[in-house]
Amino acid sequence: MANSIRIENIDAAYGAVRVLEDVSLTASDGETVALLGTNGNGKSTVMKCIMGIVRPSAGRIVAEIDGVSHDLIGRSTEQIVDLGIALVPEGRRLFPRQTVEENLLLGAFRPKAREQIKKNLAFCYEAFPRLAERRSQLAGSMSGGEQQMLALGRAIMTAPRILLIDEPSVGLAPVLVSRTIDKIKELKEVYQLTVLMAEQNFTQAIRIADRGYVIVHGKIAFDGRSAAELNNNDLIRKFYLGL
Amino acid sequence: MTALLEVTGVGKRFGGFVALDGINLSVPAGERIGLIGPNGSGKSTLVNCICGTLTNEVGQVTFDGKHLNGLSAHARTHAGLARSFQLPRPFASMSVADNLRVPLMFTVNARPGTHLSAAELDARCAELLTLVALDHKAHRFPRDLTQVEMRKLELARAMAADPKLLIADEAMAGLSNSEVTDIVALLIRLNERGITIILIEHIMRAVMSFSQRLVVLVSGKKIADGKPEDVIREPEVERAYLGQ
Amino acid sequence: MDISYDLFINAVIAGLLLGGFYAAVTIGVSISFGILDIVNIAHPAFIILGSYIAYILNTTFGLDPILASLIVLPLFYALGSAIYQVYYQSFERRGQEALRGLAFFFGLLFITEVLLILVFGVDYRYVEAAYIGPSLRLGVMDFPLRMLVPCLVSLALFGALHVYLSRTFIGRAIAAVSQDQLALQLMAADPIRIKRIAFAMSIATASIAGALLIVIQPIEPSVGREYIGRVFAICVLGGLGSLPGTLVAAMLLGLFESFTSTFYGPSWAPAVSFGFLLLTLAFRPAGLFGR
Amino acid sequence: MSTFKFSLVLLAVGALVFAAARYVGNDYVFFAGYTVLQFIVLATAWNILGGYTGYVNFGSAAFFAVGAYTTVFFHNLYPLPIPLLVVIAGIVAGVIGIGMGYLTLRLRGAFFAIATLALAVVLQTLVVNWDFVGGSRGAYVIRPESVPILGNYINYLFLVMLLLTIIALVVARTIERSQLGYGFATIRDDEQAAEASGVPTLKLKLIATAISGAFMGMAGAPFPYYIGYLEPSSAFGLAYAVNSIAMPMIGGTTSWIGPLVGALVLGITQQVATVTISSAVNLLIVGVLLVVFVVVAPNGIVGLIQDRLRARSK
Repeated sequence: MANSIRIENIDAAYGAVRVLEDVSLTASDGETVALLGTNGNGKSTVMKCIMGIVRPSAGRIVAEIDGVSHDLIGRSTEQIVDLGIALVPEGRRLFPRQTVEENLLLGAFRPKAREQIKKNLAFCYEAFPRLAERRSQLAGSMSGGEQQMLALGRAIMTAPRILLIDEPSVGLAPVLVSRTIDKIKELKEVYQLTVLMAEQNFTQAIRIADRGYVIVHGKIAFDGRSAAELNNNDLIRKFYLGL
Repeated sequence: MTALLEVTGVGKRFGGFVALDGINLSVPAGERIGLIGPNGSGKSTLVNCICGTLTNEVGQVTFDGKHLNGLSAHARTHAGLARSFQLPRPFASMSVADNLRVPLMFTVNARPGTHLSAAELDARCAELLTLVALDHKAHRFPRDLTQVEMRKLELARAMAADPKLLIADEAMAGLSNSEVTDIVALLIRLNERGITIILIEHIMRAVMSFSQRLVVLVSGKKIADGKPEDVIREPEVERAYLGQ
Repeated sequence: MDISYDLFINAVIAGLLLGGFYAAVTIGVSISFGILDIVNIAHPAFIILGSYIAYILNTTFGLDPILASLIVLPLFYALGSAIYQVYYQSFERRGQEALRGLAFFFGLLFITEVLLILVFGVDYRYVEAAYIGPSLRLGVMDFPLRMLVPCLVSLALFGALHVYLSRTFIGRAIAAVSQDQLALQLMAADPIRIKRIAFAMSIATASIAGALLIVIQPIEPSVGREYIGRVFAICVLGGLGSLPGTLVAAMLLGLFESFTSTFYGPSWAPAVSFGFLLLTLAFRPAGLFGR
Repeated sequence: MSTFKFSLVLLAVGALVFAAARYVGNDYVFFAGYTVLQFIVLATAWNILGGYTGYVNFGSAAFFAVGAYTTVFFHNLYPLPIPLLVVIAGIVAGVIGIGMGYLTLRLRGAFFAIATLALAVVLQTLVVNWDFVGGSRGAYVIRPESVPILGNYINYLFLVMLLLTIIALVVARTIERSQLGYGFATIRDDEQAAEASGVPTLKLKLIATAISGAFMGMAGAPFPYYIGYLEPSSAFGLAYAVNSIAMPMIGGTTSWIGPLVGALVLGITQQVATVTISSAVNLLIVGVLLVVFVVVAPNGIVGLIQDRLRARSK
């Protein structure tokens, strides 16, 4: 059954500052879509609008979960997560004073996730052996790479159908970035997720993306219909570095 | 010639997360420096360690020939370091003009040999407000300001401390093109008055037009430091932004 | 020499039993202040309220005071739930908890105390139970049941809450809510609901702690004030919200007070907790087991 | 209005109040008036720390008792004139305030609040165990029948408290309009931003604690002569702590006038209620009013009036 997300013409502002202007994008069933752009251009705000953390001043956001459509605007964050949409937030936002295992179990708070808790936990430990080794260590004492793994694992524990990931590469050394990106691909395939990923690291993101959008100054500046189209590096350089 | 600000081997960890890893940075007086890097690269942590909001575990910060380690934040402000906050933090119960009066009274007047009279204080406030085009809002309260005006107030308050070095932490996020141009012009004017400025910014257009020198942080390490046009073409920087 | 050895051993025992009881008195504050960051200084007043309710049920129906406290537990839970709702709507949501939220709890503390004075006067009240009076003797060691029973009940309460907080979904969410509310929402949990449950639980513990208190000593309405210093000293020393830390800190304070009363006289005991609190705040604000 | 003019106005009002009380000639007016004035001083003192900087002190009773017991101490050692006792009490209480603050003010405000609450219990424990000042039995402080010029001793106490009230109000208003007042307000608004603007926050907090504590101690100094017999439970009464918080909160915390209004309204209500109903019930009224005001009218009576005026001017 289909799982997709569709954003139609949303505007968003923090106070008087307009952050998003007429943004539309979609992630269809089973797709991995990249939302590209440097910091401060509105990628995170798009994610926050989907999750009900920021309320758009105009436009519509519709998610289809297992074939049923839900209008997301007006719902609280916890209701949206409960529908089956998970966000790996910017900065990971783990619970630093709880152990790795407690963090993972917190992911399974929603009733639907509790049903699959054993299976998902076993999968997390299998996919991320480091987490299994460190299951009783405090999350706050782990390195950046391990924290990112835990954040991904915790999102998987919520048993999502659609997975949003905000800047998985933040604060990671290059070798860890590519490892994280590979893991996202693996998770997506095992769980047949629809993935929307906001990322600044263009080269890494398009390795696994089917399509992508480039967002500049709160507007969609480029809609890459295929990975090949996105691979036009000169264009991206122009958008990214202002060269 | 010794530098105005000398950061040597500064490191900071949060739990197991290494936020800053042996940062060295030397800022000569009068320079305009752009500090860039992806999110989470440690820019704000560095600012907080320099300004005394956080304490670095290792390394040394020297400003104007004085060791800053162990000095409280207000003492660093007195020494001539001023910063604006990434999210504006105005004094909500005070008028816009009074917000500027605070650093004038507590920093400028606290320096030996300066004592501004009440009239001089008023004049300084008015001058600063004109500089950032907020003079018509002098008696309003921060809650009446737009986000843009709030950022200008934040900058003006940092300038009111009459600093030798001004650190502007993302003063332009969320501003329109013309507003960004305004603020860049304002910062350049300040620099021409002799204030050294470190600008932390994501908007590349602003950074490139402002900076005489560009420093790039990635994952808590400094990976590049030099002329902006050169730095931006360094493969390592391109990789940090575009990935590899 | 024999006598002072006996005295010493019994001071240790009395201290540990007292410390066990202090753990029950503090656990509510460990949840509200330590975990939720709600500075509920009225907690000791609710404990005294619990004592008086146990007293009424004991004197009118002859109910065992501890059993009585379990019966009224749901009422305390409901009271806590209602107080949190007012606190959230009036202060937390508006970001005014620092000044007005504190004054609010201070007002509740005061109202509870004055109401109890109006109803019961300032005479000391006590309860009747089989275990008040007799002692268990093991050689030179003396275990007064009046202290032993509350200590055991307290440890049981402590253990139950510890298991609840670490093994259940709601319990883990309670521990998480003060760390990152938004992250908790991303786990599909409503942080306000979680906090309300936690705060209600913290007030519910006051019911049991109150019954234990009146088993240990006769009470009058202002006795609660002596416990303000104690509970916050233990809570801070134990590392704010760490249950094992709270237990160790409670035992330590119990021992110190016991030694103070044995060797200097009981009228000095209340000052011990304050010394504890001030030294902790000055030198180790993160507590013994700092997080 | 300049501070000088303001002081003159207050002195004139004070003189009028005193003359009016003399005219009525009933001792009860002086006894009741003394209590109301004492509350004005306590509320104003509390507000210098609590209202201006946002740090809550629950230990007003402790500072008040320090003042009262300073008097008892000297009464037993070598009796001094009341104005001198007021000064000494102010110094002792101020020093205790600085000590407390130094240990706790670097931490979050809640810790300071809790520590002040515990301070009351400990000082009470100390006094209970200190036989020289009467211990738990309490101490008799026999007041002279009369004083020169004024005659009646209670008139004298009333006059001392009236002057202290005027000084407290002038100090509070002067602070509010001085650099110190700006500094206090920045602490209340945002301490990190204050530090970044060069405000030495810890030093200012200690100054506020010292001034606030000193005035509470001064308010307590004449009390033993007023009451005649001082015992720990009356000097450390929770009523002082709750009134010194409730009065500014109900009146309004941002300026000197709030505590004055709150103390007048609550103080007079309590005097009336004590006579007509009972003293326990009037304490209940204070507690309930405090809770109702912090929930419903966060800016107090002064805030309500300002809102009304603003609405009308629009």
